[in-house]
Amino acid sequence: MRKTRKSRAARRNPFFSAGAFGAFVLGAIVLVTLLAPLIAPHDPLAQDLAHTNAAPGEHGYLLGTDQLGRDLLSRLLYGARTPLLVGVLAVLCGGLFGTALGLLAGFTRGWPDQVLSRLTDIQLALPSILLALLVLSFGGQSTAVLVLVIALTGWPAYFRLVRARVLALRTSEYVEASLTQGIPAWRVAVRDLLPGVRGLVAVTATLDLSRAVLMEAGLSYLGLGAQAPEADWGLMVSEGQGQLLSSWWIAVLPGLGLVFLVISANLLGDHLAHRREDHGGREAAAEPSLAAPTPARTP
Amino acid sequence: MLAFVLRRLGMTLVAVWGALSAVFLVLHTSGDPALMMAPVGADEEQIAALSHALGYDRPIAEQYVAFFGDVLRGDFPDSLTFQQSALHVVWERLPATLTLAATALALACLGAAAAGLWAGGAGGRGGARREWPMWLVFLAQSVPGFYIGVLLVWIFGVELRWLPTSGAAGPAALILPAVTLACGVTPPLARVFRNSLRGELARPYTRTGTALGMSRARVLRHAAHGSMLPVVTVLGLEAGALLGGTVIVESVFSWPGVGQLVITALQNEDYPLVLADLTFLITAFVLVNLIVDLLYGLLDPRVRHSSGRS
Amino acid sequence: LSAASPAARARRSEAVIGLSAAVTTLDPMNTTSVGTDLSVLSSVYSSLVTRRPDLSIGPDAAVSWDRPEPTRWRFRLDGNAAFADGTPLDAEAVAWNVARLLDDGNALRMTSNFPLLRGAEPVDAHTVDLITAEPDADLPAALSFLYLLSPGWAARHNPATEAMGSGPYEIVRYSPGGNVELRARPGYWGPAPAIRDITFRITPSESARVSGLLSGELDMVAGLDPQDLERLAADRALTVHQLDTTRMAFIKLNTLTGPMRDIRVRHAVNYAVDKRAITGSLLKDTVDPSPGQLLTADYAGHDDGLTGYPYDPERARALLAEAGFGPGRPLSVELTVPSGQYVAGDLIVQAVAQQLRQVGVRASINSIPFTVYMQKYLVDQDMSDMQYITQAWPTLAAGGLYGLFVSDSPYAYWADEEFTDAVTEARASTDTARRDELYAAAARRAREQAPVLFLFPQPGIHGTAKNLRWQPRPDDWVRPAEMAWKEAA
Amino acid sequence: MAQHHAAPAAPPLLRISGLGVAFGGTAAVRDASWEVRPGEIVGLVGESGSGKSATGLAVLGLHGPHARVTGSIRLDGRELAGADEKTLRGIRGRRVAMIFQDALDALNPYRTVGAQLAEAYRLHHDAGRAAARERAVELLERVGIDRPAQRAREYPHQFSGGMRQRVMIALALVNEPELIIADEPTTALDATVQAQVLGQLVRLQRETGIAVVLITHDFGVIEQVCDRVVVMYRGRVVEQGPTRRVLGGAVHPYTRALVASVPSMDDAPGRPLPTVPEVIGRLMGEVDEERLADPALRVPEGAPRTAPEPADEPADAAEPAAAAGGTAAEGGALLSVRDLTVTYPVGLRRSHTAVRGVSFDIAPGETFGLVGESGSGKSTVSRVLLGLKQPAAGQVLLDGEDITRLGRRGRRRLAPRVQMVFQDPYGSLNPDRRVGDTVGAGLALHTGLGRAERRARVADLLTEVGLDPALADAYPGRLSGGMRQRVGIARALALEPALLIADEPVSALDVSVQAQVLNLLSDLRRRRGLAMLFVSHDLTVVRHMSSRIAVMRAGEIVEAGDRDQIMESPASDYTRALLDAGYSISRAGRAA
Ligand SMILES: Nc1ncnc2c1ncn2[C@@H]1O[C@H](COP(=O)(O)OP(=O)(O)OP(=O)(O)O)[C@@H](O)[C@H]1O
Ligand SMILES: Nc1ncnc2c1ncn2[C@@H]1O[C@H](COP(=O)(O)OP(=O)(O)OP(=O)(O)O)[C@@H](O)[C@H]1O
Ligand SMILES: [Mg+2]
Ligand SMILES: [Mg+2]
Repeated sequence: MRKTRKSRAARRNPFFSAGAFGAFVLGAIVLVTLLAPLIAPHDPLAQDLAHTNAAPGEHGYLLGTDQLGRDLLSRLLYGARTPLLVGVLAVLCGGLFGTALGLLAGFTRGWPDQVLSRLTDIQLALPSILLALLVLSFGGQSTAVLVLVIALTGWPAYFRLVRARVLALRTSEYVEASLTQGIPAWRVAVRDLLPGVRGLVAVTATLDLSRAVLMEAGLSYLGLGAQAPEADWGLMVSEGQGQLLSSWWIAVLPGLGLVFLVISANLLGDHLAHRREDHGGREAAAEPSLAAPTPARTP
Repeated sequence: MLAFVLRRLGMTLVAVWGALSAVFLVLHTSGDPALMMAPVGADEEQIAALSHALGYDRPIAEQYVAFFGDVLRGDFPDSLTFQQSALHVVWERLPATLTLAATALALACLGAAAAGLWAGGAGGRGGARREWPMWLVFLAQSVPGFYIGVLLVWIFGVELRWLPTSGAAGPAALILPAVTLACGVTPPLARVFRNSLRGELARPYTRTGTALGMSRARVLRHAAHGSMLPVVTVLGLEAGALLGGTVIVESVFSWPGVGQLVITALQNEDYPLVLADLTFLITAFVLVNLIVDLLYGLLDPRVRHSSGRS
Repeated sequence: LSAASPAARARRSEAVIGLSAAVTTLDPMNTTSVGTDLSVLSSVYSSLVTRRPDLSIGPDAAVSWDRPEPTRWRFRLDGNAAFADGTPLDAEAVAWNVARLLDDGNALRMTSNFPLLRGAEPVDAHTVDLITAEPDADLPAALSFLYLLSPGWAARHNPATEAMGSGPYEIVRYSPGGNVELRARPGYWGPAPAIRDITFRITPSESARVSGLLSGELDMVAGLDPQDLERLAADRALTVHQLDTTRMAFIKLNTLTGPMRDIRVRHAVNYAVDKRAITGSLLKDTVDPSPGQLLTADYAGHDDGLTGYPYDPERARALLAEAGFGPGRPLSVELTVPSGQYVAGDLIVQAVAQQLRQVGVRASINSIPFTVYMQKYLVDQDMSDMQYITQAWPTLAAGGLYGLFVSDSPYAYWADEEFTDAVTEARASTDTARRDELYAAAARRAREQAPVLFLFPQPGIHGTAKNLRWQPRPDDWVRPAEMAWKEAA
Repeated sequence: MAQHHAAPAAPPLLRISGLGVAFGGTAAVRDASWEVRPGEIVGLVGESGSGKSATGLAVLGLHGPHARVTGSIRLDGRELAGADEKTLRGIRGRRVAMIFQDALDALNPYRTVGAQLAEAYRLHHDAGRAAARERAVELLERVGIDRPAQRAREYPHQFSGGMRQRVMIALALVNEPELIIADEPTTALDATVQAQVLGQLVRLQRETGIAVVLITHDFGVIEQVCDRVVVMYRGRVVEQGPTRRVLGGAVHPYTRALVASVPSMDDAPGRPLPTVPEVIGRLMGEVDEERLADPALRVPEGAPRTAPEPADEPADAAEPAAAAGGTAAEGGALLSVRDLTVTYPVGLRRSHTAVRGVSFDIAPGETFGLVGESGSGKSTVSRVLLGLKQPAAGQVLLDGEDITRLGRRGRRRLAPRVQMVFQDPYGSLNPDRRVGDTVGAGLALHTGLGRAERRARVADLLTEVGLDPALADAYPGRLSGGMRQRVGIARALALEPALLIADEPVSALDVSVQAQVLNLLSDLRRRRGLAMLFVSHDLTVVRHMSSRIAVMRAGEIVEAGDRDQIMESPASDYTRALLDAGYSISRAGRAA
C-alpha cells in the first residue's frame, strides 16, 4: 500500500527521485567537508612554488595546482567549509528570527504586525546584495558579520511565509477550538501553530540554504566574504578567473562545486515543497502556489 | 482606485525612508567621513576643519535631518573620487545600467514566458516531455551569476571570440552581460508563471471555458491572463535581484554602470558616492514595486474594487 | 564583428586602450594617478617638459631650460604653443599655473610633489623663471607631471569635469567612471599624433583586460599579470613587452612599534623568504630579486655593489629564537596588502606568508582596498607590522625615493639617524661624487637595518596588438601620442 | 413544480450505457446506464463521492487527463465517449451546456460578465461584437438581472452569489443548447436565493423545453423539481425512476434508507432520525458497503414501503425546554443575552455592524435554535458567547455573570462552562495532533487529572460519542467527516460544559452522516441535561433540534418564539419567506 503510493508520487512528481539525489549529494558534500582533514592528500594551504598551475594529473596532483602551487583537490575538499558553515548558521539565525517574528506578527496582529511588516518592506527595498556589501564594506568583514548579514537578508522570507500561514491558521477552527478550551494564547501558538508552519519552515530553510551559499560565494567572489589564503569555492573562482586562459581548472572546478552544492540544496528543497503539496492534504492545497517558495537566488 | 494608489504611495515612501535611514546609519556608525576625505598627510586641524565644513561634527540627529533635506533637494555632496556632484556621476552611469537591465529583463520575460507556457500550459499533462525547460531553468537558478559570467567570457569571448567581453561598446557587447543577468531573473519568473498557469488551468473557470466550447489555445490565453498576478509580484521582487545582479555582472563584464560604480565607491570608501548610488538604486527598486502594485490593480479587477483591503 | 578587430581599427586610424581604473577627474593638477588619469590628460594637456620612453627628460611646451641660479630654473617656451581655443601658452599662463598649484586653498593633489617650488616669474612673453626654496636639481623631472591649463578658460569652466588643453588630442566623450574617447586635434601646434581616434576603455578586472586583448577588442593594455605572459606571448596577433619598472616592490616593516622593532626579527623575515622562488613562479622570471636595495637600477644613486639577503630559513629560525620567538612563543604578525592594486600583489603576499609560516611566524593576511590602506598608512599612521607596497619616485632621483624613508616622513615608519643624515646631506649637496658616496652609504645602511623585507622590482608587462608600434616604458605612462599603426602588411 | 411529463415514446436525447470513469486505481463511476429524454428534468442524486460530477463531466469529455472513460455516451445517437476534441468542441456549449457549483470560481474573475457571455456566443455563432454584446444583455435580462446593460460591464465579484449563478445559467443558455447539466447549481446559496435561482431555471426550462440533468444531494429539490431521478452510490446507479416512485417507495434498500434519514418538516421534531445503517440493518440485516452498491439488490418483499418507525423512544426532545420556555426570562435562564451589538472594523476608520441589539435567553437543558441566512450574524453571536470576540455593546450573562468583559484569566474560567462544536470537521481538528491530545487538551489544563486518568477519560469520551477508543492515538487525517465531527463533540464535552454551542454542526456533512450526528447531539443533550445553542441556516434541521427558535436577518432577530409557533404561524414576512423557500421532502406523499 505504502509502496504503491510512493511510486505513484514518484510518477506524478518529476522531482521525486531528484529529491533523493539532492539529499545524497548534499550529504556527500557535508561528509567530505567534515572528513577533509582525513582524506585531503595535501594541506590546502601548502604551496609548491616549483609546480604552480600544474594541470590535473601533473606532478602527482590529481586535479592540478593553482597559481601558488596549492593542491586543488585538497582545496576543493576544504572549500565547502565556509559556505556550509556560514550558510547553515545564517539559515538558522534567519530562520529562527523570521519564524519567531512571523508567529508573533501573525498571531497577535495589531501593531506588532504593522511594525514588523513595514520593517520587511523596508528591508526588501534594499536589494540584499547591496545591503550585504554596505555592511561588510563599512562594518568590517568577519565570519560573524557575514553570517549576520546573510541572515539579515534572509529573515523576511520566513517572516512573510510564516505570518501568512499563521494568519490563515489563526482563524482556523482548530485554533479557535483550542482558544475556547481556555488554553493560553502562547501555548496555542506553540502547540497548534508552530507544528502548522514547521513543514513550511523546513522547506524554506532548505531553499534558503542555497540562497545563503550563493550569497556567501558571491560576496567571497567580490572579496568581501572569505579571505585569502582560505580555501573557499567562491573566493577560488575569483582568484582563478584570471587564469581561465591558461589554467581553467583553477576557477572552473570550485565553481562546479558550488553548482553541485546549490543544485542539491535546491533539489532537496523542491522535493520537500512538492511532498508537502502532495501529502499535505487540504491545508497545503489551499495555499496559493506562491506560498511554496521559489528558491531565492543571489547572482 | 485613488485611495489604493495613495495608500501604495504612502507605503512606498515609508520603505524608501526606512531603507535610506538604514544606509545612513551604517555609513555613520562606520567612522568619520572627513577622515576618509582628507588629503594624504592632513593633520588633525585640517581634518577637523573639513569635518566642520561638511557638517560631520554636528549631532547625528541634525545630520540625519540635513541628509534627508539633501535627498529631497537632490543635492548630494561631491564624490570624493570624482570630485563632482555624486548624483551627476550616478546619473551619467545610469543609461548603461538601464540598457543592461532592460535587455536582461526582456530576455528573462521571453524565456520565462516560453518555458512557463510550455511546461505549465500542459496543465499537468505530458510529464517529462513538457517539463524539460523547467530543468533548464532549475539549472540556471543553481549556478552563481558570477560563474555563468566567467564561463561565458571564457567560452564566447576568449575561446570562440564571437562576442565582446567587456565594456559597453555596441549592441554585441550587451549580449553576454544581459544573458548572464537574465539567467538570474528568469528562473523565479518561469517557475512562478508555470505554477500559476497550472493553478489557473486547474481553476473552475477554465473548465467553464472548455465546457462552453473554447479551444485549448483560447483557454490558455484566458488562463495566462489570470496567472499574471503572481508573475508580476515576483517581477517586482526580482527587480531587487536584477539591480543586485547588475553589481556582480557589471563587475565581471566591466560594464560601466551604477552597479560597478557602487563596488568601486565602496572600495574607495567614497561615502557621498555610495550614498547617492544607493539612494538611486533603492528609489528605482521601490518605484518598480510601486508600478507593480499599480499594475496589479489594472490586472485584477478585484484589487481595483477593494481599495480598502489588499 | 570584424569592425572590432585591430586591423579594422588600424584602417580607420583608431585604437582602444584598456585602463584598469576609471578616470576620476579631468583636472591634471588634482590627481597623481599616472597609469590612468594622467595618461589620458597628458594627451589633452601639455607640460613644460616630458619624460620620454627612455626615461630622459625632453622638451614639450618648453624648448630649452637651464639653471641661471641654484634656486632658479629658466624655461623658454615654444612660440607656437597654444591652447585649443587659440589662447597662447605663454609665460603668463605658466606663472598662473604655478600659482594655482602652490595656492594651498586649492588643495590640489599635485602640490605635494613640489615641496621646494616657491613661485614663477615671467621674464618675457616666452620665457619664465621658476623659483625654488633650495637648490632643486630634480625640478624639470617633476615638471614633467605638471600639465598646464588656460587661465582664461579655467576661470569660466570647471576643470574637474571639462578639459581644454594644448595637447595633441581633445576629449570627445567622457562621463565619470565611463570610457573616455579622444580625437586628434587638427590645430595642434606640435607634431600630429599618428592615430586619430583613441578610446580608453575602463576594464577594472584583469581577466577582462586579458580577454579583451586576446579577442582583439583592446589594442593595448599595460601592467599585465605575469601569469598571463605565456598565453599572451603564444598569441600571434599580439606583441608582449616585458621590462623592469621603476617601482620597487617590498614589504614594509613597522619598525616603530611591535615585533619589527627588533632588528633580529627584521633580518629573520628577510632570510625566511625565498625571493627567487617567488619571481620564478609567480612572476615567471620576468624580474630578478632586489640586491637589498630600495631603488631599481633606473635611479640615479643606485648602488651596484650590494647583494640581497639569501634564502636561509635556518638562519631565520635562529634569529627568531635569539629574539625570543620560537615554537613555544610563536611570532604573530599582520601582513596587509591593498587588494588588486599591485601586479600579483595578492599572490606574492600569500607566498610570503606561507614562507614565513615555515619558519614559525604566523602571518595573517589583511587584504583591504587601496584607499583604506593608504588611509591607515598615511593619515592614521597606523601601519600594520608588515605591508606589501611598491614605491617609485617620479623624478627617478634617489633623494626622492629615499625621502620616503627619512625619520620625519609619514611614509617611513623608521627612525634611523645615520640613514636620515646621509640622505639629507646628499640632497643638499651639489657635489655629485660626494652625493653618490652619501647615497651609497644610505643604501648600505638600509640594507643592514632592513626597514623592509627586500623583494624585487615590479615587472612591467604590456601587451599590444601586433601592428601597434609602441615603445614600452619602465614607468606607468600610457600615451596615445607615442603609438602608431604599422603599415598593414 | 415540474409535473409535466414528456411523451415516454420520445427517443432519448442522451443515453448513457455501461459508463465507467476511473481515476488511476479508483473507479469513480461503474457501469452506469441511464438516459435523458428531450424536455425532461432528471435528478442525479447521491452522497459525496458517489460519482455524480464524474458522470456529468464525462458527458462533455471534461474529465481531465487522468481519468479513463469506458462505455458509451450517446447524444442523439452520436457517440461522445472517445470523440475527438473538435467534435466535442462543437457540442460543448452549443448542444450540451454545463452549470457548475460555485459560480464565483466558475466565472472568469478577470473579465466582465458581458464579455464572457458575448465570447461564449461568438464561439458558436458567426456574430459581430455588437451583436454578441446585445445577445449578452438580452440573456442577462432573461435570467432576471436588473439593469442588464449596465451589469454586463461589471465583473463577477461585483455580483451576489445568486446573481452569479444566474449569470452561469445565462452562459449555459446563450447558445440555446438541447441539454443542460447543472452540477449542484444552488448548494452554495441561501435557502431563499436557492429558491429564486431554481425557480428561474425551471421557468426557463419550461419556456424553452431544454432537457436538464440536475445533480444534487438535496432530496427536497429533487422532489419539487425533477421528473425522474437517478440515485448513485459508490459509483453505481442503484435506482432510477419517476421521482414520486423513488421517493415514495424505493425498491433499493440504500435509496430507501437515504430517503428515510432526511429530516422533514413532516417529522415529529426531536424524534431520533433513522440513520442509513440502521434502516438498512433493519431491512436487510448485515450488508457490507460493496454489496449495498449492487443495483440488483432489492428491499425484501415483506418490508414496509415507508421508512420503518424508529425505536420507540418518546418524541420528547423539546419537551422540558418547551416547558421552561416561558420561565427562562424570569431568572431561570442559564444564559441571557441582552442588547448585543457587535462590530467588525472595516478598513481603518469604518466599522461594520454584524449584530445589532440581539437579546435572547437559554434555560438550562434547553436547545435554542438560531436560524438565518448567510451573513446574518449567527456565527458572530456564537463567537461572543465563547469569548472569542468582544461585543461593542450589550451583555451576555452566564449564570448571572457578565462574560463579555472578562480578562484572559476570566476567559479561562469560562472555558469549562461554554463549549463549541464547529462547522468544518476538517478545519476544526489540528492535523498535526493526535485525536487523544485534541480531546484531552482541555482536561490537562482545567483538571488536576494525571496522564493515565486523562487517557481513561478520553477513552470514555470517545466511547460516548460512538468512536473506537483506540482512535485516541490516530491522527485526524485518517478519519472520515462524521468521525471527525464526533471527535469535535468529544472535545467539547470533555470539560462537561453547561452550554454547548453548535454552529452549523452538520452542514458540511452528507445526509447519511448528518442524521447520525444530529441523533448524537440530541442524545447527549438529553442524557447530560446540556443546554444548547443550535445554529443553522437549515430550517428543517433547526426545527428538528430546537424547542425555541430565533430567526436572524442582517444582524437582528426578526422573530423569536416557540418552535411550533414559528413554524406554523410565523409573524414576520421574512420567516414566512424562509419557510416557503425551504425544499423539504414531504413524507405525507409517501405515507399514502
Ligand atoms: N480528478 C480526480 N482525480 C482523482 N480522483 C477523482 C478526481 N475527481 C473525482 N475523483 C474521485 O472520484 C470519485 C467521484 O467523485 P465525484 O466528484 O464524481 O463525486 P460527487 O458525487 O460529485 O461528489 P460531491 O457531492 O462531493 O460533489 C470520488 O471518490 C473522488 O475522490
Ligand atoms: N472577521 C470579520 N471581519 C469583518 N467582518 C466580518 C468578520 N466576520 C464576519 N464578518 C461580517 O459580519 C457579518 C456576520 O457574519 P457571520 O459570520 O456572523 O454570519 P453567519 O450568519 O454566521 O453567516 P454564515 O451562515 O455564512 O456562516 C457578515 O456580514 C460578515 O461579512
Ligand atoms: Mg460533485
Ligand atoms: Mg457562520
